[in-house]
Amino acid sequence: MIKITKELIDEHGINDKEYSFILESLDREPTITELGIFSAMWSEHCSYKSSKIWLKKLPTSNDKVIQGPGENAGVIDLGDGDAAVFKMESHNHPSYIEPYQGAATGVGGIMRDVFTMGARPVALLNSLRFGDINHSKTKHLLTGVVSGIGGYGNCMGVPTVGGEVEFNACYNDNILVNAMCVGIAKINKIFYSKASGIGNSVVYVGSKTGRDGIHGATMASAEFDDSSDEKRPTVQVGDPFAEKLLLEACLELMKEDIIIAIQDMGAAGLTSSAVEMASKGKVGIDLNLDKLPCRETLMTAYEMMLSESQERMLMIIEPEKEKEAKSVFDKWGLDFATIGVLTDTNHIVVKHESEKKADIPLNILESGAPSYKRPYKIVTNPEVNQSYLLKSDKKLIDILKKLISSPNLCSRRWVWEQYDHMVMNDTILRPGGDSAIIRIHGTNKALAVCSDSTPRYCASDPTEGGKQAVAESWRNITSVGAKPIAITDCMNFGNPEKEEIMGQFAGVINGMIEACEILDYPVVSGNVSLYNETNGKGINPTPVIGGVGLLESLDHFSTPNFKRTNDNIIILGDTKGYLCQSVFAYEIFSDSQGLPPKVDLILEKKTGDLVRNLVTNVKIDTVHDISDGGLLIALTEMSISGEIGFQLNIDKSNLNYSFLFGEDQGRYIISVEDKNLNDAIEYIKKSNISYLNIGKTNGKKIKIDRDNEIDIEELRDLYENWFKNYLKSN
Amino acid sequence: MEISVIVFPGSNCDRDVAVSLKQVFKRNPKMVWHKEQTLPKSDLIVLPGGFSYGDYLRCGSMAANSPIMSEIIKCGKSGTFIIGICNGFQILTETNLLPGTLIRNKDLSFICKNLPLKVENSKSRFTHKYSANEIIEIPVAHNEGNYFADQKTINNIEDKDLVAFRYCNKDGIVNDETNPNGSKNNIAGIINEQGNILGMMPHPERASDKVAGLIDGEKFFISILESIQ
Amino acid sequence: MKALVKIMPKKGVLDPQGKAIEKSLNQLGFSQINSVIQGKLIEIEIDSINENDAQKIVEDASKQLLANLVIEDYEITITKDE
Amino acid sequence: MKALVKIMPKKGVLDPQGKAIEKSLNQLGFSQINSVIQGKLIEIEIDSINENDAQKIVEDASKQLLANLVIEDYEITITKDE
Ligand SMILES: Nc1ncnc2c1ncn2[C@@H]1O[C@H](COP(=O)(O)OP(=O)(O)O)[C@@H](O)[C@H]1O
Ligand SMILES: [Mg+2]
Repeated sequence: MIKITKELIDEHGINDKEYSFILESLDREPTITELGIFSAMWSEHCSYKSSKIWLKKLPTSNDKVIQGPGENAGVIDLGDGDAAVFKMESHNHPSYIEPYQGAATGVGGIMRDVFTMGARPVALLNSLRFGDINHSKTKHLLTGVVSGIGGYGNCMGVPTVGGEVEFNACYNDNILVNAMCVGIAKINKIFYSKASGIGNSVVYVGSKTGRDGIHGATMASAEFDDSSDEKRPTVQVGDPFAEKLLLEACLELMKEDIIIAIQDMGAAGLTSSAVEMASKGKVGIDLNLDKLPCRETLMTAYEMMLSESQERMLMIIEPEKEKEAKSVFDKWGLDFATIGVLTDTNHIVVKHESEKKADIPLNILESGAPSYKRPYKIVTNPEVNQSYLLKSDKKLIDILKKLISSPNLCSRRWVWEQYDHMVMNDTILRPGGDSAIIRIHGTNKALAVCSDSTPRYCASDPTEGGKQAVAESWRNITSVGAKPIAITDCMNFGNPEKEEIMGQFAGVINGMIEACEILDYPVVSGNVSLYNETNGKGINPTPVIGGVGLLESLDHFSTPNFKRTNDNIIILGDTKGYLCQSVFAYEIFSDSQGLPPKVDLILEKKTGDLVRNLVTNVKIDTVHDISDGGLLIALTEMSISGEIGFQLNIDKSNLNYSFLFGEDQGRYIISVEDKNLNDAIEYIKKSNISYLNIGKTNGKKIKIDRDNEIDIEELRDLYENWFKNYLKSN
Repeated sequence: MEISVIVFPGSNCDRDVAVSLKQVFKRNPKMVWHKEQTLPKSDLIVLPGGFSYGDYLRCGSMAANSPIMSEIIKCGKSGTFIIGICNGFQILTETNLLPGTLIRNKDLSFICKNLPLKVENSKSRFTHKYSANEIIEIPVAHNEGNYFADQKTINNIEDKDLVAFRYCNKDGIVNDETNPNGSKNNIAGIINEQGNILGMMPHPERASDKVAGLIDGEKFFISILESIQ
Repeated sequence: MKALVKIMPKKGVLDPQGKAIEKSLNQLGFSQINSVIQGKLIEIEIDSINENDAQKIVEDASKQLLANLVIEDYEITITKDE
Repeated sequence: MKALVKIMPKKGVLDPQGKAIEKSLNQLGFSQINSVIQGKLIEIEIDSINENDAQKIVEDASKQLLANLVIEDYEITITKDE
């Protein structure tokens, strides 16, 4: 027996108060296995102890939401009996330690969350943040993460269709790797994790269990015996091949009425899946670890309960149906083992080698789960007058060249060409647009999906930044003509024990709540990653929003590339020329003072509704929202992708930095054929949205005025080659 | 007319190619699990793209040893049409139904993009719907598409006009710069000497659907249909 | 018994991985490194009491699966378990 | 000089490739094969007249680039050119 020392308790991250609660409730000392279970279930990652009270406030329903937060993934109704199932998750720390495997297993993990609900994954997205481009580790992390994401997704045959990449020194020691998966299921065939039916079997399927990623208790587990080298917790290595088989096997079995409940083994492995399934069903669960498929010898109960080996699932099925179920997993060459039974005890009982290793009333794990009201202080930047950002003698065209080839604005093609973004043959709009469009297989409907965050806005004003993140996601879905339905999120923050960090969290959530409510864009799933901090320096608050929208018909959608010459270029929404926190300010003046641009949510909604109206009713096929970099960058992206230039025709007084590079929110650019112009203007006027006709598409040049013009091809080289040049350089 | 699409563990373009085949052949292909010992009567056998066995060891190596393969090799030798796309091409070289092999892309990274291809042989039973030297656009998505064979084999392939497609640019220029993966002579697809087996890295099934953008792959499937009829 | 199968690209066969490693090493300042070839090493445990049998089994496995003789050579070493 | 760097997955780290090969060999009828681990073998030519130097260079290269120390172990053998 291992003695439970103060040291051991500390190593498990359990504080005095929590430990006395354990002693009191059990009325005895916990065993080491029990300590491990408590530690895992009460970790920040599983218990959401710092964030719970805040997350509860998020809007989580509308008339399309079938399942909000609390299940493996969120579910929304797409009509005609179809549902979309989606979620986003972080794999930040593992990706920093081992970029390829960390990112790969992140992708694998999020896919399991989706197919465990009966959905076939149809799209993957990711949101990546790396340190300064000159930081010694950045290249290594970038190449490793990107190939890890590709390695897993490509092998699974699920297209990776979108995402974002940002470089900023605040992520030097804490990169962010967030992965999102979207799946499609039939509404009447959605599977949940609530266990039921006393006497039913607890079945383990998938790959075998090893000593992968056993957290926290490094030292403790080394004490188990002398072969400490072998006991060392290891990095998880992903096996996308095994996961592909697991996916097909699960979906095959799900066609029958056999599975009562199912959940993937993610963080905290068997512990969290067993505890959560039983708690949800208000039943007890007995596990016999002698039956657990292991790939290493001499594994202890502690290790088996806490292992984070990948590609595993836990299911509840009736004992009579085990044989039929097993035959499916046999066909796919996967392990299938009955490792336990549901009981009426409301305890989790773990036996190994005829010894009881753990026996915990499930309600203690739940009711005792800590929830903190951490003190917080919402801090915003002081407001500054932006006039100093207008003083530069740099030519507009030189600024454009600099911005379009800057690490945070240049083309991400190098990244997404390493991802199979077309497999499944339903990718109608590939990466590079505002949202990707994924056809719902065999129909004329489609999903629009995107992932977004603007951390620098959140750092300078958390509340406004939270609003903006949601609004930008909504805008990106709208830009392709789709109706935004719901979001998933991944909240990446620093140390919540600090007031300002907790304030960032609180502020961002407050902003998100407002935006979700006004835009009718609720949160149906998500993930929180805290303590992204090294040597006391936290990352910028980074709430990543994964958006999902519906395109009722593929007959009408819009894309950002210019399609014809002589189209009218129109800006929808008001351009005030707000420059603080813009990419322009950062790249040209190395400045990051002041507050971010304000989001007017009411106007946002009206403008977006108008855009969708124009796409459906006036057949507008070219739309791009104005985001990072402002108007001129958005126009340039439309030109490069369409291989068609434009000539601006605007008031001289508007030929300035703030008009061209300001990041005022809630704006879109559309391009309209002459024959549709009247129609379009009529719609726009009816909705009372300000607009400005700023010029026409033509030729192969971008012409701002006589002194500022440039060939698109020259800009394309700058835009497309940054990544290649960066990775080639020493 | 009967078509069999072979499904290996890790195949992931099996459904995609079945959809394209159905559009052209107007009937559902049979999906045949790799463990089957017997093959249903087939006029066309399709080895789809994907990551059979996770692409572990060498792409296609373990699939080439699957139970169903001995039947397929027999059929291939007796003249049944066989196409291998991407991973399917890799499997065909691993079984020696086609010469050479496919190694890692020269830049070591996975490439997924549309590429122009030159139809090098427009008389074959797989390509006769294309005009001579037609430039078509078909996507690739692979990590190991770098076709390699010894010089003798390459000479034989070239002399006998067995190259079906070559990588090129929009203007049909074939050179190192328009070679995405390091493939010998920019080879993207080849035909066997008997003329009944074709392997190619690009994915014609990803270019047979107007809504998704590309349609140049359709003529490939139509060529086969007409050849069988 | 244990068998080690060493699988190396044949002479004259393009070895993109080896080339890439060589380039990276040179860039990292390892100027003394002239050429790099990457191969595979496969470690196999065999139930066999007899070295000859083991050799034969692994030989067969190498030809059938482990090595691609178009581009690779292989070499087998059998060792008894300690 | 020549160096051989043998890179194998660390004990306890999942080796999906090895596992898949093992299964495949068993299916092919190689029932005596119990376990397969796949690693890499890297052959390096070095300009160095001295074995110690060579060892040091390759050691550095292995740590910096060739092996991923989080999941792999490496072992170096130096041989003089024949
Ligand atoms: N990591 C990534 N993976 C896949 N696609 C990406 C990634 N990063 C960026 N992209 C794609 O590049 C395009 C531009 O991204 P971004 O600048 O973030 O767009 P936006 O400003 O519209 O949100 C989008 O289509 C996006 O999906
Ligand atoms: Mg956008």
